[in-house]
Amino acid sequence: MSTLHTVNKSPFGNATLSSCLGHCLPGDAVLLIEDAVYGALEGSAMADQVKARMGEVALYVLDGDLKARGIDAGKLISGAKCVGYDGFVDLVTEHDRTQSWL
Amino acid sequence: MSTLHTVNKSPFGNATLSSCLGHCLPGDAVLLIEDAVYGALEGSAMADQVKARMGEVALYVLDGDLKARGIDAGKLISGAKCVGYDGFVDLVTEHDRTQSWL
Amino acid sequence: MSDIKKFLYVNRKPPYGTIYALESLEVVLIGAAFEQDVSLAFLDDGVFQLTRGQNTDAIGVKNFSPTFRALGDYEVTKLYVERESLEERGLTEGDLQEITYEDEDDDWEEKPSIRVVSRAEMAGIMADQDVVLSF
Amino acid sequence: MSDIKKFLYVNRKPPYGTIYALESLEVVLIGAAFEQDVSLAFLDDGVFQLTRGQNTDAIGVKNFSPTFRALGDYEVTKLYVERESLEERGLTEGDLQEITYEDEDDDWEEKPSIRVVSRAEMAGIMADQDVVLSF
Amino acid sequence: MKIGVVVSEGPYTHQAADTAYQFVKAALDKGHEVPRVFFYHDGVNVSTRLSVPPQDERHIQKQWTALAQEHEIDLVVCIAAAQRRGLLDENEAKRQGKDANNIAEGFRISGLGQLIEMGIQTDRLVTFGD
Amino acid sequence: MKIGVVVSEGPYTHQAADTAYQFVKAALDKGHEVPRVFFYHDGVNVSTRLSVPPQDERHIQKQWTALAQEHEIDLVVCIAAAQRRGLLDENEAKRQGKDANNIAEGFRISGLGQLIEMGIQTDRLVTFGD
Repeated sequence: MSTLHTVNKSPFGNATLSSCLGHCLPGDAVLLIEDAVYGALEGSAMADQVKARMGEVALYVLDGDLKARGIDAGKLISGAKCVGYDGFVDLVTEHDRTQSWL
Repeated sequence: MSTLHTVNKSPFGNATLSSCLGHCLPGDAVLLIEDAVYGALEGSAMADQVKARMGEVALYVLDGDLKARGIDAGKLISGAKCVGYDGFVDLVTEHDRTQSWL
Repeated sequence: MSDIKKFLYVNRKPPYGTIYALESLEVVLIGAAFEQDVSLAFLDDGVFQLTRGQNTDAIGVKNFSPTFRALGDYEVTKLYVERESLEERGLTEGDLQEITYEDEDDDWEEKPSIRVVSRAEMAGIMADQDVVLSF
Repeated sequence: MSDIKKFLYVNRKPPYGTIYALESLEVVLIGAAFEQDVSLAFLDDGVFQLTRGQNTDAIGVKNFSPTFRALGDYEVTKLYVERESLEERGLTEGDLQEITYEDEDDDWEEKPSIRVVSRAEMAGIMADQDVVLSF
Repeated sequence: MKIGVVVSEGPYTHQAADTAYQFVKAALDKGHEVPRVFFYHDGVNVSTRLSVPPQDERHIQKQWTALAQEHEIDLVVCIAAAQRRGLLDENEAKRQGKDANNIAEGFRISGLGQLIEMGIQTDRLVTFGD
Repeated sequence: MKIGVVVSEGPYTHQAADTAYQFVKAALDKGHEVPRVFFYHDGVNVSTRLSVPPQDERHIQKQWTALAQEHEIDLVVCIAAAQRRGLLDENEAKRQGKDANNIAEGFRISGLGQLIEMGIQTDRLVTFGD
């Protein structure tokens, strides 16, 4: 039993990713979409907080949103995985529920 | 020459008040409206950051928004002043410009 | 899949600045007719929805906070409120409305609907649901 | 009141997740015809509007980032970007598009429109305006 | 699998309606079923047929209408949210004494019960909003 | 003083249109002039005459229309933002080949230049948004 968490807001402007990281459980996955993809940037003020949970929680980033924003995948935290919309669908079906952090 | 800054988002969910406090200048006024009125709560995780600027920046809170949210004026940081919509208008005209932090 | 699903309504936004809190409550009221296992979670700024003494006269917007006290009549009796969220905002449970329900399994005794839980407990409650609706 | 006012457009939101960045740019383009003294401020998540290499094919939304490079033709030549905002986001000036204008007062020499400034300088720029429009 | 989708924000203003559209297309491409999409909050604004975006931008309402017709998706617009925001179909306009209506083909107005029913009848529920 | 006002968010969804309304009323009560209110972004949604809020809630469009008629305020709806979001007056509907229109009395559709002009001609400008 595990949960897919989606987050869609920039973590620099909004506390949503922070709250999600504080509530997800080992074995869960966090998928960053829309403006939340910035949350996977290496070297940012959020990076340490995100990396602290990555041993037990898998981090995914929606590839289309990353490219739209001009962020090269090479600038992401090591271990963050890029997925397309098809991968998004797989994450939804592979986990028991989806929690959208709005 | 001084500026009235308005902020309308809860500082616990959103970084806007924090950014406003980082950019306002001595002699300016900050008016908390709508969901930002929570930013004047004494004893919250934001209180110290707000109080740190209050020597040089005046803090106002829109009274109607405070009452709507069930916050008693006695729970506010000491020195925060409650104003009505008429006081809001006065603040706009008394300062040289209004910057809305959206 | 069992006939009854566990529904969790997650409330993370303050009232009045946006309509999410009110429209969330409208879903809960309608949803009550479907006889599912319903819980409400209040965390982050969502805890502000439950403050007592809300008076919206000056802002010209409808005060919907009394509706929370009617939830018991709809058999919505589990309102989980996160302790850490209260503390970060300088609030205590005493700042919240009293919301109760009559427990049909216990001779209709009046019991509190609000259950203050830790962040870790909240995470566990979220992970124990079939459907999570966020507002 | 002088004939020419100082207008500052404040951009604090990232592109694409919401429309504010695009619709802000539409105001700047229209506003250019009014021959006021125009500046643009990019701070907080607004600095993300200027990243180079934006490609929106997969999300089906229009890529408006090339429009920033046309601002010079509209005599909009002052784009202030806050250094601290870049740093907090793990970005450097090299991650931003090159945006230039031809300086009519200096033999049409091509000059950079982006001026990276400190937070204190940004506060000073904000305080030096007649009209501040926020998006 | 059966996947239910909620769209909570209006078109163009937020990316939610776009992301939901791309997600639903991908789910259908993978052979999943998306029996219903429920439009709530400002999401009801997606359903207006009066939208005229610039020529070089996507037409969000038409994208949804076409997808729904091709795959028999039930596009439900919450009546309470729609009334507040000025979205009416022909029947509602008559009932409310309004002289115009604006709901596009492929969308239907109904109650919040359709959202709960979707939660009960699908295997997964995904919300796109703000 | 002359005060210009910008409303950037839709009715009911955000409090911006309500706060702006209370602010404008207070400014007029104090003897200031509010020559124009400019509706941009989702703020254009305030102008629909098809809104039917519950009986016990305020009717935001009607509040604005009444205030504007009483005090001769120019309520301008940005045409570009309105087209995207499906807000059309009779002329625009004809021009775009649409079979309905939805702009309420008291509001007029015009360009972004009206916003800049307001910034130039007023002493103060206040924005209400999200």
